[in-house]
Amino acid sequence: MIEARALRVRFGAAEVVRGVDIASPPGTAVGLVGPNGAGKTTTLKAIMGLYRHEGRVLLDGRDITHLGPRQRAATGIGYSPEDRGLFPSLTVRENLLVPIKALHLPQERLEVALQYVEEVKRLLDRKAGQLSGGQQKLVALARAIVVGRRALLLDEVFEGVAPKLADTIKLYIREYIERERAAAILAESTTTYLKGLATTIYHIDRGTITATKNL
Amino acid sequence: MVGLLLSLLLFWAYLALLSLGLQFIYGSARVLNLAHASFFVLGGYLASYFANWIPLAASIAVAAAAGAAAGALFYFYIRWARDETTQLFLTYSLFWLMEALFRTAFGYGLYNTTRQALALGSVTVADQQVPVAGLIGVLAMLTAMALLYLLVYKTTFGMFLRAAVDRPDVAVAFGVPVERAALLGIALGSAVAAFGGAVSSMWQNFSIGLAGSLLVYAFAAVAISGLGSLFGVLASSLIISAIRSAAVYYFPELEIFAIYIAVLAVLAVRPQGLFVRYERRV
Amino acid sequence: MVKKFGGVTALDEVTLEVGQGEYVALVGPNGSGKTTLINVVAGLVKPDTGRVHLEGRDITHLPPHKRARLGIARSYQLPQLFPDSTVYQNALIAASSAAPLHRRPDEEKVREVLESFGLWEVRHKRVAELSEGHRKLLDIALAFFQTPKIFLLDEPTSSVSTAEKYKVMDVVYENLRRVKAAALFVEHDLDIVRSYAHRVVQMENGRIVGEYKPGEI
Amino acid sequence: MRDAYRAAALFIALLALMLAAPGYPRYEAAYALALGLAILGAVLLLDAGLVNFGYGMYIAAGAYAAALLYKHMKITDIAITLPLAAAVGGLLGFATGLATSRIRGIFYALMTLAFSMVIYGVLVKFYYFTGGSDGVTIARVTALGARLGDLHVAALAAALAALALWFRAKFLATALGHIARGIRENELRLVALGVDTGRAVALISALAGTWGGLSGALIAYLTLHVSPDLSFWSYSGFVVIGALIAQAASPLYGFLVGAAASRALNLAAYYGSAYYPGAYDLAIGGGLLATYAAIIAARRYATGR
Repeated sequence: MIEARALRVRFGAAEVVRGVDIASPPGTAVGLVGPNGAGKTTTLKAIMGLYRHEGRVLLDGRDITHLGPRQRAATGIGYSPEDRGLFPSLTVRENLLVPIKALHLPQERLEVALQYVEEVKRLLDRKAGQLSGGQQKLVALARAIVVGRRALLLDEVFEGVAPKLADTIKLYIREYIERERAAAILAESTTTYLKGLATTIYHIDRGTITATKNL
Repeated sequence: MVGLLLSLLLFWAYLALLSLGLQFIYGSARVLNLAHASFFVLGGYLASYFANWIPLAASIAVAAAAGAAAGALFYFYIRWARDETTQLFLTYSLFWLMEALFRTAFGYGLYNTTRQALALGSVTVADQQVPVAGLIGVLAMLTAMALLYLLVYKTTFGMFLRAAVDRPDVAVAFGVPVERAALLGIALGSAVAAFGGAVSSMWQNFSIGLAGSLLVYAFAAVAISGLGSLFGVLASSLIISAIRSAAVYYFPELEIFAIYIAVLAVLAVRPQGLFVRYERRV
Repeated sequence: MVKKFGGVTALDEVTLEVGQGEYVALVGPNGSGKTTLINVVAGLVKPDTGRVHLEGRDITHLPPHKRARLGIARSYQLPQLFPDSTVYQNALIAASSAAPLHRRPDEEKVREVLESFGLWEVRHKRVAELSEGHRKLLDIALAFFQTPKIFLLDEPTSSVSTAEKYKVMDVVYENLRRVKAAALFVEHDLDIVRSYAHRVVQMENGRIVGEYKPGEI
Repeated sequence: MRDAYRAAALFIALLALMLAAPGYPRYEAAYALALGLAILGAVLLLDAGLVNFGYGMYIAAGAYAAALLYKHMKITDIAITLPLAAAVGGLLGFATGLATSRIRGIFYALMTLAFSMVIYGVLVKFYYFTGGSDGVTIARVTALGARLGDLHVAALAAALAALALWFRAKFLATALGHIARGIRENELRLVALGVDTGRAVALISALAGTWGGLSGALIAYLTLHVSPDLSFWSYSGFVVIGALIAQAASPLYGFLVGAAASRALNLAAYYGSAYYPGAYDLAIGGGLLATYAAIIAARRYATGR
C-alpha cells in the first residue's frame, strides 16, 4: 500500500502541489490523470523523495516521510521517470544492475524483472542510449520492477507508445502487481490505457485532486 | 631521430598525465577546475621536496596521496557552486590562492628530481642513450590511463560514476551515492594530477608561474578531445605533442600559437570536440 | 516530412498546409509529434526528409533567427521569458530584436503591444511575480514585435485556470486578427479548439490521422 | 542630451581633480581612469553574461600599438596613435568574438584566457619586434606637434573617461544593449525572436576590444613603458574583479567604481608584496572570492526579503 496524505510541494513562491491525497492498496494500480503542468510529475517525484514536500508518505502503513530518495527506494519503491530517465552511456544490463548494487538488493531481482518484461532479455548488452522509444519504456519499467518490491511509481509510461506495445506494457504491470501484491501509481495525461488496469482514477488539475472515480 | 621521438613521447606523457585528471574530474563530477594544473604542480613540488630524504618512488607516492587529500578538500570547497558561473569564480580564485601558497611554501627555487632520475641510468636504443626516467614517465602515463579505464568501465564504483554523470537527478532515485561518487572522483582525479607532476619532476623543473602556462596546454587538450572522454584526451595530448615538436623544430616562437590554431580549427569544425558525440551547443 | 530521434519516429510522412490567416488546431495524445512539428517549422529541429515552405519559399535550411525575421513567430508550452527582468524590460528586449542594433528600440510599440495584451498595468513587475496567465500572455506577446505571418502556439492555455483560458485566447486572437497572421496551435482542451479553430488536424504516433471542421469533434 | 551633459559634468569634475592633485596621486587617479576604460569594455561582455578572463590581451593590443608605432616609426602624436590603438583593440575583440560566437560559460572564460596567454607568448618570444619581456619604453608623447606632459595625459584620461560614460549611457539605451541582457538571460528565446546572437557577441566583443585598446594606449602614455605582463593572467584578474564590482555597483557609473576598487586592490598587493611574497596572488584570489561572495549575499538578501 503506497499512500500520500495532504502532499504539498512549493517551488519558490508558487505552490505546485496543493494538498494531494492518494492511496494505492497492494495488488492494485491507481491512475493520476491530468493535463500538462497539472502537477502529476511533481507529485510522483515528491512521493519518491526527489522533492522536499509537506504532508506524509506511507508505505504499507509505515511513515517514510523523513527518508530521502535513496532510503525510500531501498524500502521497495520503484520509479520510472517522465522521460524514461535511463543512463544512456550504460548498457541495459548495467542500467538494471545499478540499483541492485547501490541498494544491495538480492541478485534475483534482475531475474524477476526479466521474467515480467521478457523483451528486455534480448536488449541486455545494448547501450541504453541507442534503444528505440518503446524499448526504452520497457527497460525503464524493468528497472522500476527491480527496485519496486512494494510499489511502482510510473510517470507517463504509455506516452507516445504504439497501441500494441501499450497493451503489452499494461499486461506486464497488471501481472506484476497482482502476483507480487505490489501497489502502483500511474501518472498519465489520458485514461485510455488505464481502463482494465487502474481501479481508481484521481483527476488532478493545477495541483489539486478535482475528482476521484472508481473504474 | 630517437631524441626527437623521445621528447615527443615525454611531452605526450607530461600533458596526458596533466589532462587525464582534469577530464576525469569533469567526467565524474561535472566540474571543470581552472586550478587543476596547480594540483599537478603541487605533486611536482612535493615529490622534489621529499626526494631529498626518502626514495624517489616513495616521494611520488606521498605526492599522489597529498593530491588525493587536496582533491577531497577541493570537493568540499566546490560543493558550494550551484551554477557554472560560481564554479568558474571559485576555481579561478583557487588558482591564485594556490599560487600564493606555492610562493610562500616553496619560494622561487627550481624544484625537480633530475638528480634521482639520473641515478636510474639509461638504456641504449638504436645506439642512442635513452634515460630510464623517460621510459618510466611514459609507462606511468599508460598505467594511469589503464587504471582509470578499468576503474570506470570494469568496477561497480565506475558504473555508479557513469550513471551519476549521465543522469544525477535519476541516479539518486536508484540509490547511487551521487555525492560520494563526486567526492571520490575529484579526489582520484587530483591524485592522478599530483602523481603526474611527481613523475614528470624527473625531467621537468617546477617553479613559480608554471601552473598558469600548464593550464593553457591542458585546456587545449580538453578542447580538442571534447569534455569527458578519457581516450579522447590521451589522443589529443599526442596531437598537441606532435604539433609542439614540429613547431619547436621549425619556429620555436610559434609553439603555443600553433597549438591554439589547431584548437580553433577543431572548434570551428566540431565544437563539442573530436572524440565526443553529444553537442555542447549554446 | 520525416523526423527520427534515435529509434523513435517523431514525424512519419506528415504533410500540412496552413492558409493565409487560417487558424489550424493540432490535437492528439502526448508524444504524437505535435511539438516536434512546431519545432521543425520554427527551425529548432532539422527534418530527416521533407521541406518547409513559407509563402512558396523553401526555408528548410534557414536557421531559427532568419525564420523569425521572415514572420514565423512562436510561443512555448512552458513560457520562455527573460527571468531577471521586468515585463517592460522583457518587451524592450523583444522590441530590440526587431530594431537596428545602434538605435533605440521602439518604446511606442512596446506600450502598444503590452496594452493590447493587457500587460501594461503589470509592466514594472518582475517576471517571477507574474500570475501563470500573465506569464503565458507575455510569452506570446514577445513574438509580436516581428509582425508575425504565422504564429506557432504550443498549448497556449496549459496550466492556466479554466476561467483565465478564454481570457488568454481572446487576447491572443484579437492580436492575431489585428496583424492578419495565421495560427497553428497545439491544444488539448476541445472546447478551446471548437471556439477558435477553422480546421482541426488530429495526430497520433507521428502521423496525421484525420482532419475535421471544429463542429465535427 | 542628458547623456552629453552628464559626461561634460564628469569631465569638468575629473579635470578639477587632476589640476588639484599633486604628482603621484594624480598619476594614480589617471591610471585608475585608464583602467576604467578597460573595465567598461569587460562590463559590456558581462552584460551578455560573458566572463572574459583574458581581457588583458585587448589592453596589451592598444598599449603595444602605441609603443611599437613609437619604437619602429617614431610616431608620438596621439591624434594618430589613439585611433590606431582603438582599432587594433577592436579588431582583436572582433576576431576573438567570432572565435567564441558559439561558446559560453566556463568554456568561454577558458578560451579567452588561453587567447591572452597565446598573445603573451607572442609578445615575449618575438623579441626583435616587440622587445620581448623587457618591453618597450616611450620617450615622448605629442599632440599635433606639441609635447604632452603628465598633466596633459591626465587630462586626456579625464576626457576619455567622460566619453566612456557617454558611451555607456548610449549603449544601455540602444537595441544592442538590451540584446546583451537577452543573451545573458535566455539566449535561445532571443534566437527565436530573430536575433543572430553569434553576430551580436562578435560586435559586443569588438566594442569591448576597442575600449581595451584605448585603455592600453592611455596606460602606455601614463607609464611610458609597456610589457607583455599586460596580457598575463594577473592583469586580467584585476580587470575581472573591477568588472564584477562595476556590474554590482551601478549599470551606468559602475565602471568608475570598479576601476577605483580594482586599482586600490592592485596597490595594496604592490605594497603588501614587500612583506609577503604571495601578496599579488592573494589579492586577486582573495579579492575575487570576497567580491563574488559579497555580490551573491547582496543578491540573495535583495530577493530573499
